[in-house]
Amino acid sequence: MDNISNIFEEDKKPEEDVTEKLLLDIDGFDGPIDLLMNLARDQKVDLTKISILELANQYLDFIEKAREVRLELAADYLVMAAWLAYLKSRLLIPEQVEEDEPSGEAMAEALAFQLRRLEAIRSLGVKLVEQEKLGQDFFKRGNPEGLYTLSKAKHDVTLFELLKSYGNIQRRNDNNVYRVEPFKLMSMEEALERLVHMLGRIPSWQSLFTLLPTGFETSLVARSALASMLSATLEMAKQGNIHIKQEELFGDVYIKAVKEE
Amino acid sequence: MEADNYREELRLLEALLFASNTPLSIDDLKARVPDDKHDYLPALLKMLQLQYRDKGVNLNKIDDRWAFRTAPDLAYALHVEKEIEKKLSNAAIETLSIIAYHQPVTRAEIENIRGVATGRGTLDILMESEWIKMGRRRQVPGRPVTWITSNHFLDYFGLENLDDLPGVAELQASGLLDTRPAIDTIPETADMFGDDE
Amino acid sequence: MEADNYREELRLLEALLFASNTPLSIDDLKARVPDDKHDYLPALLKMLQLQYRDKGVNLNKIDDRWAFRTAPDLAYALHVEKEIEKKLSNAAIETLSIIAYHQPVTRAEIENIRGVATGRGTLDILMESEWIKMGRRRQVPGRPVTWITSNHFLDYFGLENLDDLPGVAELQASGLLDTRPAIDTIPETADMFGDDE
Repeated sequence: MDNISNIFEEDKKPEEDVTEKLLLDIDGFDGPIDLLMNLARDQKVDLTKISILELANQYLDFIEKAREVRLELAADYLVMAAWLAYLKSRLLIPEQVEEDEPSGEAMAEALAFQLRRLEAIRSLGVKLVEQEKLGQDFFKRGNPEGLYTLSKAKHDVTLFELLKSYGNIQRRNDNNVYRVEPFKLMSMEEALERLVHMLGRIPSWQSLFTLLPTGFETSLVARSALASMLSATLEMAKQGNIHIKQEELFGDVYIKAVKEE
Repeated sequence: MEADNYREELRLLEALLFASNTPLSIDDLKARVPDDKHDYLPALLKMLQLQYRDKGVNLNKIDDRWAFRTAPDLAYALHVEKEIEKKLSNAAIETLSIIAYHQPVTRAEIENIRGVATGRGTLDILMESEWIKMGRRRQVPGRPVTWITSNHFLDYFGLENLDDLPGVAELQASGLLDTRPAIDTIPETADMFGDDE
Repeated sequence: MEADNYREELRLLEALLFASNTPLSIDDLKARVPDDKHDYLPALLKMLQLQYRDKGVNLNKIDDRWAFRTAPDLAYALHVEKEIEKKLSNAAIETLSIIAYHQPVTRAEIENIRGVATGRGTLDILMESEWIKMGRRRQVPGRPVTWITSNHFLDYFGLENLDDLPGVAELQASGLLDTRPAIDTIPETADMFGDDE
């Protein structure tokens, strides 16, 4: 804060000191425009009435001295010097206007405009930070309760969904330990064994049906026994252990043991 | 004392109490109020309290400290509740159905039946919807809490009492509970060569 | 409209605005005020503002949002500590002012007005303080981002809107609000009329 107000109150210094002071301060400048602003202020005139030619001379003088004394000036200071030297020549010899170049007056006006605009912004910046400020000059509520929006979920479920869900659990649990019930079906091996066992006791032709096991719980099991027994007889016939005959289509199947000669 | 004669003092107290992030005692206020007003502070605070009595913000005395607070009857507007229709998760429906059929049931038992761990949130949701409540603690080591359904549960599902819930056999009959293994579904007949289709 | 006829509505607004952590827009308020009062909200807020005009706490309009703030003239008693002036560099203050007065403004324009390149940290600091934010991209080649001030900027500096900025009318009248580049000696803005961001 204080720095800023000082910048605007600095122009009380004796003129001789200006360049020397600026030389000391050069690191503190915010670029060539800032330097120009300081030089302009040292003209002690309103920026709207500033002599750009005079300002250009002062700047070029300053740069000259600055380079003599010590400084490797930053490039943009030198660019500005070159630009001002050019501007100066345009202002002094105004008639050499080329088509696509702005006139010396236009260039001078552009520079003056830039200085005025920056000066205005700077003083407004000072005013801005002097405004009353939240948290320093005026305050918000120290301990506000706060406003909240609670979103409360409303759930919906039907009895059907509930029961279905319970059914699912039950089924899932049954499936968890899935036991395959043993089939009570007669295997081929069982049939063979049974046939071999009975074969010695078969005197002559015997219907296969009479050799089937009895007491089936279901017709399914009975049919599997029949199928297995038939397969077993075919197997034994192939081995040459029995004879098979069937007297008519779909008729009974008869077997008889082959006698050892 | 007339409030009009103390407008500036009241303004100052208003601002101080408004801006403070903690309730302020008379001593706190003294540090920021001109010395010649210190004796009036209790009276000024009462005046201010009166001014705000019927407003949306009241000046409350809490112990020996003063603070502005929004009027209690307007609290509803500070905390707006929005109801959002939400589908109940499968986990929640399952849990609810287990509680309905197996109550009183502990969380561990629920997990055992479901075969998966039950998140704390699931029971919370069911409690929030007021379908379940805590029952007695089970008299076993750890004394786990049991869960039972509420009266609201019966109302909600239109049940007279828990016996109205269909039994396992009824569920089975209605196709909701289909537990038969696949091989059992082969039709049976006593006649060996009967037409059993 | 008579304030006495709207006591309940005014109480509600008082409570909401007192309780809120941030300035509230009309839309924010609508969510918490009965539907049939929505049309009256602007008028009710003005009424409330009038009621608090001479109090220690004022109802401030910040752009299109409303908030209670202590009256600025009581700063002497509430003062905590001045910090902003110490913290902000001249470059930052200058940059903030340029954005405030010239918005929306690109970085290249800022640099042209200041006649110097803008350090990386300057815009960051201003953004961090939530005084500035990015505006729309300028529809020119390179689509440079523009900078504008935030609502918090208005709130912070106690401004109702940008027209309340100090000296804004004078600046406008003097033609100095023009962001046109003046001279092209700044390396970063070599192209006199271009945005090279």
